[in-house]
Parts: sequence; structure tokens; C-alpha cells
Amino acid sequence: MTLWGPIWLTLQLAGLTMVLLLALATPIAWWLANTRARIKPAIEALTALPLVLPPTVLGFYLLILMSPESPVGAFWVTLTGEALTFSFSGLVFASIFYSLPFAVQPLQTAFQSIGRGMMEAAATLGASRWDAFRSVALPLARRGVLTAAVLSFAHTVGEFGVVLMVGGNIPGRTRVISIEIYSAVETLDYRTAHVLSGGLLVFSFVVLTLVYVMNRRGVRAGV
Amino acid sequence: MTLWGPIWLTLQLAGLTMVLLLALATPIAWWLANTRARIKPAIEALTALPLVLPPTVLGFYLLILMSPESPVGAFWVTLTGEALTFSFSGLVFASIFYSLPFAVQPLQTAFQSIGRGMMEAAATLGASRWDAFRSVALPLARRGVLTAAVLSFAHTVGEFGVVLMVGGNIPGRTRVISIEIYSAVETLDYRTAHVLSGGLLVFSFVVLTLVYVMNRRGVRAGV
Amino acid sequence: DRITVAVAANFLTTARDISAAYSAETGHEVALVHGSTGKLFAQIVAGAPFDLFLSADAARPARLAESGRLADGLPPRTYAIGRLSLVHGDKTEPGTLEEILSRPDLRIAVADPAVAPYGGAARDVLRTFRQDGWDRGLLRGESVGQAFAFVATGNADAGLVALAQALTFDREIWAMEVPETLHEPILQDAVLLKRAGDNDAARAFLDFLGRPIATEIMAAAGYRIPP
Amino acid sequence: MSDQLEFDISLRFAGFELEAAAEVPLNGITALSGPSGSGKTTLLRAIAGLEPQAQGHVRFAGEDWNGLAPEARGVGYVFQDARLFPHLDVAGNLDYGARRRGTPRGLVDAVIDALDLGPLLHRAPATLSGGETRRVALGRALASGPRILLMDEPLTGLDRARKSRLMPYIARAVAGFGVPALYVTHSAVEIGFLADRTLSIAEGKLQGWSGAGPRLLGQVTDAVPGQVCLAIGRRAVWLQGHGEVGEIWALPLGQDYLAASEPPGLCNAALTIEALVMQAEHGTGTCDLDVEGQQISIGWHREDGVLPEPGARLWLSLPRLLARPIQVNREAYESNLT
Amino acid sequence: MSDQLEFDISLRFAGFELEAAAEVPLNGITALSGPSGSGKTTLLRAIAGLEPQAQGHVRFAGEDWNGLAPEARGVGYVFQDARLFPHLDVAGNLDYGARRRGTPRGLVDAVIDALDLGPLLHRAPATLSGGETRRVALGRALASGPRILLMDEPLTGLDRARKSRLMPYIARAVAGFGVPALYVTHSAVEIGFLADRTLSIAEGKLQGWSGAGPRLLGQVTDAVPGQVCLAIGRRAVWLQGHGEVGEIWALPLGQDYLAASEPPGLCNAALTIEALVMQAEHGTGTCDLDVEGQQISIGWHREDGVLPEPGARLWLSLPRLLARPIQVNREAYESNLT
Ligand SMILES: Nc1ncnc2c1ncn2[C@@H]1O[C@H](COP(=O)(O)OP(=O)(O)OP(=O)(O)O)[C@@H](O)[C@H]1O
Ligand SMILES: Nc1ncnc2c1ncn2[C@@H]1O[C@H](COP(=O)(O)OP(=O)(O)OP(=O)(O)O)[C@@H](O)[C@H]1O
Ligand SMILES: [Mg+2]
Ligand SMILES: [Mg+2]
Repeated sequence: MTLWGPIWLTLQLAGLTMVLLLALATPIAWWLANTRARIKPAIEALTALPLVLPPTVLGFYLLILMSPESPVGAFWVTLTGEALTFSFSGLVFASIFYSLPFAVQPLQTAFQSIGRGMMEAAATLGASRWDAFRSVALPLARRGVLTAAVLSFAHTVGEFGVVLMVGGNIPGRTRVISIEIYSAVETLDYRTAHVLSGGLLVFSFVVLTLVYVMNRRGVRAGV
Repeated sequence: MTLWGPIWLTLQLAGLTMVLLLALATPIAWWLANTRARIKPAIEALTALPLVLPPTVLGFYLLILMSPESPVGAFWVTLTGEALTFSFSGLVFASIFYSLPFAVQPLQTAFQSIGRGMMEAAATLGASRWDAFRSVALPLARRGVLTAAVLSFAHTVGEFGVVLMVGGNIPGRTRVISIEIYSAVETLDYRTAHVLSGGLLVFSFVVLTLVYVMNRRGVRAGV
Repeated sequence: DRITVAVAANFLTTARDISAAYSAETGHEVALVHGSTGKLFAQIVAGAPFDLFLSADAARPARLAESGRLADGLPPRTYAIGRLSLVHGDKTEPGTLEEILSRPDLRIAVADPAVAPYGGAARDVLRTFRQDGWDRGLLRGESVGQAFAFVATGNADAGLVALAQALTFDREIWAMEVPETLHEPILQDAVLLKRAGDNDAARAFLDFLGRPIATEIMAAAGYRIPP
Repeated sequence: MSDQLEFDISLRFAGFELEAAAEVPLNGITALSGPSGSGKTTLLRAIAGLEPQAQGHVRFAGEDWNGLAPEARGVGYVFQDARLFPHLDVAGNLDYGARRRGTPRGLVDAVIDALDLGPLLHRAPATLSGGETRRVALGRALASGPRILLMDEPLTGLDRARKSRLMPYIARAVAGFGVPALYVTHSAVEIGFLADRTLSIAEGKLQGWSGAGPRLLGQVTDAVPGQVCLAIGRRAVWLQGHGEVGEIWALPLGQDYLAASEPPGLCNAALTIEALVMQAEHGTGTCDLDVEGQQISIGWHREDGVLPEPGARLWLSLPRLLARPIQVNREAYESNLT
Repeated sequence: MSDQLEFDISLRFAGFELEAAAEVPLNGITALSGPSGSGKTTLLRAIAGLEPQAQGHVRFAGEDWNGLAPEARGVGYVFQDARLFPHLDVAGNLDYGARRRGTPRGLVDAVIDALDLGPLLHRAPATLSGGETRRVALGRALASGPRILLMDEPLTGLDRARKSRLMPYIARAVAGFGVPALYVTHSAVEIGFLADRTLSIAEGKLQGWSGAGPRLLGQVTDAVPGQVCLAIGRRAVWLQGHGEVGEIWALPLGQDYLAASEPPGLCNAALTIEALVMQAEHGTGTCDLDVEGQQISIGWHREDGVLPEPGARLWLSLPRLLARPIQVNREAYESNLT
């Protein structure tokens, strides 16, 4: 059994999910942190909802939503020529949906603690909103960005209920490392399970520690 | 099939997990937010690790860890007289472990953005550390506390991989609503799955919205 | 008395009917615990409070017997033989078994052969009709339940699933039985676990599985009864 | 008119209402003064576009600022509470606006020089002392090369020595670049020294204008580093400051001069200068004087209400001398920078 | 000695080192003054226990403060940057320390009264103006009933009227309760008015003591609401303030009085008082005077170095009068509060 395929696929999936999720969650979180709209609490509640459904069940509904027979799935087919389910794109789509709360909520917490004063100062210094957001709000919220990135990356690595359901576990296309470990446990191949889990833990630990060390460096340099 | 059992059990489990998790994660997050210890990045990485293992696999290892034959499990048996596995206590234990990152990380983000000045002001006004923490740091970090609470509650409601493995899905003792929905999907009883999922979503949405509305009230009143 | 029976997820609906009949006859209560066979196995090894284990295969009960986790003197016993069926998303006649399975462009859902006995059987069948690349375009579910869901939600064109599922599904779906000669038999074994060694109610349930009232339920649900 | 800032702003908070309309000339320094909580900061914010709820209009040199985003207004704002960017060091803070508005490097360096920010450049804002923080905030606004300076108590919290060094610098920046300033302050010294006119505000309503405090104008006739000689009529006075021969400087009398009908003799005043009473009004308590050919008007408030007679002579004794340039050779100033 | 605050502190930051040892009497107001960045805030923080890295010792009235947690020291600290609790309204901020230290309600109310905080009680700190914020910060420290006040530029950013109302209040709190204060300020007016002595600091090193600025003592012989009559020798002066007959008040000359060898005649001074030169020193540039029987010493700096002769008469003209109580009937004061 070659493992590099699933490992590589997992890293691709988690990485892409993290990046897209940050790109998607940041505007949502920013809006939530600054709006005074009446429906804000409802939207906040919505962003937490994907969590309450069991992953497999969520996967089941995503399967329905993304199937070529549904409007969304059909639209995707006309757009790209291939079905959304059982494809890498589908996995990414599903992972983003499922991990959304882990990205939105820490970002919102971080954005809310910035305060309007900093953005005002940036504006009087000639920064457009977008510029001020990039050059002031984001750096000041970096701890929140980091948390969002770590949580969504790690959660995508570890979650397999949704992935299994939406991805159909196709070797080379949608079989990720978590499914591999799961299969090993299911088939009583505990030795493989131990090796894979141990490897995953050590790898994740090293990567996360490096990330946090670098984060600290950044803070020290006051940049 | 009576559903009140699993629903009630789910609420108990998620509620208890949330409360214990906040109690456990708050000191960890506070320490992480304030320490300058060298090993801080490693500890930060550790708190995110439970996420990278697939829930079932994590459950598998927790099963081994908590079984009466292991030191931890044996200790629990001598302490309480009953096994940790396949019991409600075991579920709580496992859920806390699994949802730890969702509590620690937002709390840490929130605590870090408070700054030392407020704590110093409290100290000069006669507040002990603990008093200042309760009366200044916690209220100022309320958004982070809320996020931690929502994420860990919702995640416990929705997660069932760990729960299924550690709890054994025993009616009335360890069978929660997520497993019920999962079973419905597995046994092709899609109608029940729809009803349960819909109910869970609506219920969660209402509860979360109320929570966020109340949070906003609190902020307006400036309390 | 109350007994706890661990049952493989694919047999759950049938087990519910049987235990209802058993309770009606004996007055004993039956608590059904379901999950994938692999999970239930791991839990039994970890000391789960199960009295009986209705597995979806023969391998894991055998492992339990080897490691001495069964009640004395009661070897695993086959209570049912699973049957495979081909389901298809189109309700009108989509073709014969061979026609459907040999079409390379169809997306066919099966349970993961590595994990689930029905998956192994499905693999045998596919190998018969496709010489090479038997697994091209194959979708693997964690269980037959998931494989079925792939078809039911319109994401897969066809699926090799348990006959029992096709029969219990509450919507109409096109299904045909797969001849048992095309795959190794799917033996489903039941065992009495050590902790239930002197639990009469549990022993009685094991016997009850062989009684006509139970075998009729199983047969009607799409299982073959072992001789 | 195109060379003025016109505004007519109304804005309401729970328990406070601002209603302010005025036309502020776009030259020199206009002080905005009033008690704590009278709406000075709020007015400045509204002019900068930071109060979206403000009603009314703002027009800058004929340009309509209504609906214009704050960043497009080109103001340099010194916030009352500094608001340095904590994630940038001092240099980063100074460059922030400079880079966005394309300020020439020379100006930024001149600001760093004048405000003594050199040793702080690589420090994080969190490690600065209160006064250092204020200086950086002031420098950041100056370095952004604004079209108008809005300064909310920029020198508050600075020591006297630093203040007397910075006030001329601000005066020079305003006079040299022709950047007008709206300057909130509580300090009579700062008003006396810096303000060309003062707009008063109380409880959210403008209370009207007053001109510059009494001051004498003089021309620089001689200059050595750190000192200039100012000719005021027949008198020549040396005082501290950097200037060039030919510039026009103002010497404010300040708040605490003594005007007496007898010469002080030997005294501790920094300067005593003779004046002739032209007119004295009971009603307003003002006294118009002729000092070395310049007409100035001073307040005269005594409990007993006795005023000097027109034609009488008065001796003005100034406890300290603080003067500032009000008209400089702009080209020379700018070429110095680049 | 037990009635003093002794400290010997050293503390090092990158590029800055504080080395300060002194014994500060625990009575009246001790001003701490020095240029921006000289270490005033750092010293105050170290005394309050907020700089754990500080080496050395702090001893308060014989009590060892080394290793004592800040909350146990009983200081009232007014931070340079206010630091109000944003999640509490103004009332909550005032009560925070009061509740923890068990301050009587009467004192809290008196603070609210004196600082005019009544209308702000239910406002959130984020909505306060700069001056309002400073007043609340000052009130919060006063209301916590401290054993010593550590005030870091508490009146900075307040308007002159407010300042002249608050300075006597602070003086009264210190004199009335016997709570000593260490008071950081840049303002010569505040030093002149409030300080009983001044400790100077520059570049992290203490530069030594100076006494109170020149001031005249007087006794209150008459008082009406808002005004008191002070007897200074044979002179009686009415001035603004609240006081009771019998109290001792100080009338600081301030910075900007004129001392002249000739009487001013008709002038705009608030008070002119005669003095006799006892002695004049070239070296230090000081002049010892006898004013109504009181010995005071004033600085005398002229470019030409000419000093008045001993035995000569001088007329001191004060542009404004600001006086404060330094000795009051403490029982009467306290009973007023409860
Ligand atoms: N967001 C707000 N909500 C409610 N009231 C406010 C708000 N902002 C300011 N105010 C009130 O409006 C009034 C004017 O405030 P402003 O900050 O303009 O005063 P200011 O003249 O700058 O005073 P200071 O000299 O103390 O800085 C004050 O009473 C203040 O409390
Ligand atoms: N955490 C720190 N790290 C590095 N340098 C610091 C730190 N805190 C203060 N300093 C430096 O120590 C010196 C003294 O600071 P301090 O705040 O005590 O000055 P200050 O006398 O209160 O000045 P100001 O009147 O401007 O408030 C300053 O140069 C300041 O930049
Ligand atoms: Mg203001
Ligand atoms: Mg300071």
C-alpha cells in the first residue's frame, strides 16, 4: 500500500481548504464584527450550524445538494463539465462548508477586539478601507488568523466523515490519510493504524510548533 | 423509537462538556496568553493535536487508554467502582479531550488582546489576581468565552465518531442524538434522518440566535 | 432480564424485528447496539458490556474465539447469509447484470472491500465481469449503507449493495438479485461473549435466531438461511 | 469662497448635541478652544469625515467634502489619544502615511529631526513613554504631507522645554508649507503662541471668534544658530529660535505680562516695552495701545474697574519671550528639506 | 524613619536605565518632574509594584514593600493613559476600587461631586471625551481610599477652568485626609500651585530636591461660598476657593510674577505686594526677600546679571491668584464627608 498518495492528497486538501476558508471567512467575520444589522445574531448562529450535524449526516445532505441532479450540482457540471461529488473539488467544497465555524468565529473575536480607532487613524493617513484592512486590521488580528488557520487545517486533516461521504474514497482522487487510518482500525490492522497515527501526530506536532514559534518571533520583532 | 432519551443525553453531554471544558481551557489559555516560557509553542501545538486524528481513530486510542486494563482506566475503576469506557463519564472525558482545541484557542486569542494595562489598573485598585481575572479579564474576553462555548457545545452535539467508539452506543446510557441520525442514514431510514436533522438544525439555530442576541444586549448595556 | 446485543449496522433493521418477536415471546428486554463490525470488534476487545455479537462477517467472530473472548463451548455460528443485489438509479429497465456492470462509464457504488464483507463480495462480482480495471469508476462507501446512499441521492449510477437494503428502502428503486455463485458467501456469524456465559436470556436469544419465527423474518428481509 | 474651510455640522449623541457652522480661513493656525466635553474632538472628527452620522456639509477650498471618504480628504489628524499602530515600530508609523501620500523623504527626515525621533525609530509603540508617544503621533500626521492639519491637543503631556521647541516647529511647518491647521488646545500658552485666531466652543455651540492674542510683529534683522534678533520698531530683541534674516515674526505678549503705569525699574522681566494708551473701554475692559507704532489691544480687568486714561503711558513687562515666524521665505524653507 | 517612603530602585530597558534612590516624606504633595522619557512613569510603576523586574527595595512608613503584590500596597494610581475599564460604566469604574477597599460611600459621593462626574455616571468609557476620561481616572483613584496617591499627569488635557477647580480639590484631599501624593507633572503651574517639594529626574537619574516654589502663607479670616479672605501679615486678600476660617493656606507666586524695584502704579496685576530684599546671590541667582514678615526666596535671572541690593524694596505683582489649603481642620473635613 503506497501511502504517499493519501498523504499528499490530505495536505493538498487541508491546505487548499485552509486558504479558501480564510479567504471566505475573513470578509464574513469582518462584516459580523462591524455590522449593526438586526440580523447579525442570526447570521452568527448560521455560521456555527454546520457543527451540530454529525459529519456523515452533513456529508449525506451535501451529497444531495451537490449531486448532478440538484441545481447546485447541475450548475457545477455545466460550469466545469464534471460532477462535484466524488471529485477533489467536491471534497474542498464540503470541507470548507464543514470547517467554516472554526474560521469565522476566531476571526470575528479577533476583529472585534481591534476597535474603530485604528481604522480611523489609517484612514486619516490616506489608507483606503481595503488598504487599512490589509495593513492594520489583519496584522492586529494575526493571532485570530493563526487560530482560524490552525483549527481549519487540523480539522480538515482529521475529519473524514464528510470527506468519505462526499468523496467516495477513490484512491488517488479522494482517499485521504484519515480514511486510510480509519480503514486500518476497521480491518483490525492495528499496527498500520499505530504507525500512521503516530506519524500524523508527530508531523502535525512539529509543523504546529514551528508555526507557533514563527508567530512568536513575529511578535517579538514588533512587526 | 423514543427520541427523548438521546436528545436529553445529548444536551447533558454537550452542556457538561462545555462547562468542564471552559473550566479546564480557561486556565490553560490564560497561561498560554501570559507566559514567556520557552515551551509555550509546543504546548500551543499540543492543544491543537486532538484535531488531526480522525474521530473514530481518536476514539479507538481513547478506548485503549480508558479501558480498565490500562493504568488510567484502572485508576478510574478504583476511584469510582465502574469502568470509564461505555459510560457517560467516559463520553464526557472523551468529548472534553476532543473539543479542547475549540475552547483553548479562541480563549487564548481573546486573552491576548486584553493587554497588561487593565490587569495593572485592577491591581492598584486592590483586586487580587484572581479577583482581577474574574472582574476584568473574563468580561473583557467575553466574546472569546462565547466563541469557545458555542464551538465546544456545537461540536459535541455534532461529533459522534469519538462518542460512538468510546460510548458504545448503548440506549439510555451512551446513545446520543447524533448517533440516532447516523443510524437512520445508515439504515436507509431517510425520512427519520430528515426529521431529526431538521429538528436539530432548527433547535440549534434558535438557541444560538438567542445566545448571540443576549450577548449583544450585554454589550449595549455596557456591562 | 435485559440483554445487550451488538449488531452490524446492515443487519440492524432485521435485528429490530427479531428482537421484538423475541421480547414478545420471552419477556426479556433486548438493547440493540449497532455499528460497523470493525468498531464493535474493537469495543468488545476493550471490554464493552455486550452479551451477544451479530457480526456481518465470519472473520471477526473467529478472531474473538481465538483470543478466548467467547463463552465456553459455544463456537461462532452462522445465523444468516447475506445476499448481494444490484440497484440502479433509473427506474425503467436499465439492462442485465452483465450489461450494467461491464459498462466502464457507469459509476458504481460499493462498500469498501477492505472494511465491509459486502464490499468483498461486490469485488468478486465485478472481477467476473471486468477483466482488468475492475475498480475503475468505483465509489467506496464506509459501509453498504453509504454505498446505498450514493445511489439513492443520485450521485452513483448503480450500486452493489445488500439485498436487504433494496427490500427495506421505503422509496421505489430498481433492484435485481446477484447470483450467489458469483461471489464467496457472505457468512454472518453470531457469538455469545464471555461475560454472558451464564446469561440464559442471551443463550436463548442465540437459539431464537435459529427458530423459524426468526428465520422467516430474515428470509423475508433478503437473507438466506444457513442449512 | 475658495480659500476657506466652511462647515455647518450637526450631530447628536445621547445627552450631547453639536451644532457648529463657521468659515475658517485656510491660512495660519486656528485654535479651537473650550471646556472639557464641549465638542472640540467631535467637531474635528466630523470635519475629517470620521463621524458618518454627522448632518450638514463640509467644504474645503471650494471642494465639496460631503460623502467624501476620510482617506480622500487629505487631512493630517493628530488624535487626542495618539493611536499609534502597535504592530509597526516608530519608523513604520511615520512611513505609513508618508508612503501612501507620497511625501518626499526629505520632509519625513526633517520631521524626525525636529521632533527628535531618531533614537526611537526602531522602538515598538508599547515601550514609549507618554510624551514620546505624543511626539510620534504628531510626527506621523506631519509626515503624511496633509492639506490641512487637524490637531487634537498635540502638545499635551510634553515638558515645557520640549513644548517650546515644538511650538516654533509647528509654526514653521504651517508658515513654511502653507498648510493651515485647526488646533485644539486648553493651553493659554499654546493659544498665545501659536494661534492666529481662536474659535471658542461651549456645550456643542460655537461661541464666536477672537483674533490672535495681543502680539507685536517684528522683522528678523540678524540670526545666529538658535537665536534671532527681532526689530520691533526702534527696539531690537534677541530671542531663542531658528530663523533667517528678513522673516516676519510675531512676539505674543502671552497671558502673564504686567501692564503698569510706572516703569518697573530694576526687575526680573525678560522684556519691558513702553506703550501709549490710545483708548480704553469700560464695557469690554479692553485697552488699545500703541507700541512702537503697532496698534494692539489688551484686556484690562481690575476689581475696582479703574482704567488707564487715553494718552497715558504704560510699561509692558513680559516674564518670558516666545516668538514664532509667521511669514517665511517658502522656497528657501522647502529647498532646505529636499 | 517611619513617616517616609524610601526607595532604591534600579531597572533597565534596552537603551534606558533607571537608578533612583530617595526618601520622600509622607506628607503633602511631592512633585516628580523631568523631561519626557526621563523615567517618571517607570519610577511610579516600580513604587506601585508594577515592574517585577525592578531591583532594589521600597519601604513605606517602615513597612517593607519588597515582594508585596501591587494590590496589597494600598496605592491609588492615576495612570498616564487613564485605563478605565471599558466593560464598566463610569459608576462601575468608581466603585471598583471603592468596593474592594471599603471606602465609605460618603467619600465616593464627595469625589463624584468635586470632579463633576454626576452626569457621566452611566456613560460607557468609550463615549467620554478626553478630559472626561481623565477626570474619571482621577476619581477612581481617589475613591479607592489609598494610603498614598501616585498620580501620573492627572490634570493633563483639562481646560484651565477645570484645572483651577481640581487643583484645590486635590490639595484638600491630601491635606484633609493626610494622604500623601507623588505627583508627576510637566506643568510649572501645577508644580507651583500644588507641590510642597519637587524631585527632579533626568535620563533615569534623580537630580535632587527643590522645595516648594516661593509662596506666601496666610490664614483664612473670613469665608463666603466660593471665596476666602486670606490674611498675609497686614494684607488681606480675597481669592477664589472653598475654605473655613482658621485654615492655613499657601499663595504661590507662580512663574510669571513681576518683581520690580518701582511700584507699578495703576496696573493689571491681581495683587501687588511689597518686599524687602534681605540678600541677593550672584552665584545661584536667588534673592531672599522679606514679605509681610515671611522669608521667601525667588529666582532672579537677568541677562545683564544685575541684582537688587540688600535693603532695597521690591514690588511683587502677581498676574493671577491661585491658593490652596495646606492645613485644615481634619475632623471637620472628614465629618463633612460622611
Ligand atoms: N459616542 C458617544 N456617545 C455619547 N456621547 C459622546 C460620544 N462621543 C462623545 N460624546 C460626548 O460628547 C461631548 C463632546 O465630546 P468631545 O470629545 O467632542 O469633547 P471635547 O471638547 O473634545 O472634550 P475634551 O477637551 O475633554 O477632549 C462629551 O460630553 C462626550 O461625553
Ligand atoms: N517596556 C519598555 N521597553 C523599552 N523601553 C521602555 C519601556 N518602557 C519605557 N521605556 C523607556 O524608558 C524611558 C522612560 O520611560 P517613562 O515612561 O518612565 O518616561 P516618562 O518620564 O514617564 O516620560 P513622559 O513624560 O513622556 O511620560 C523612555 O525612554 C521609554 O521609552
Ligand atoms: Mg477632546
Ligand atoms: Mg510618563
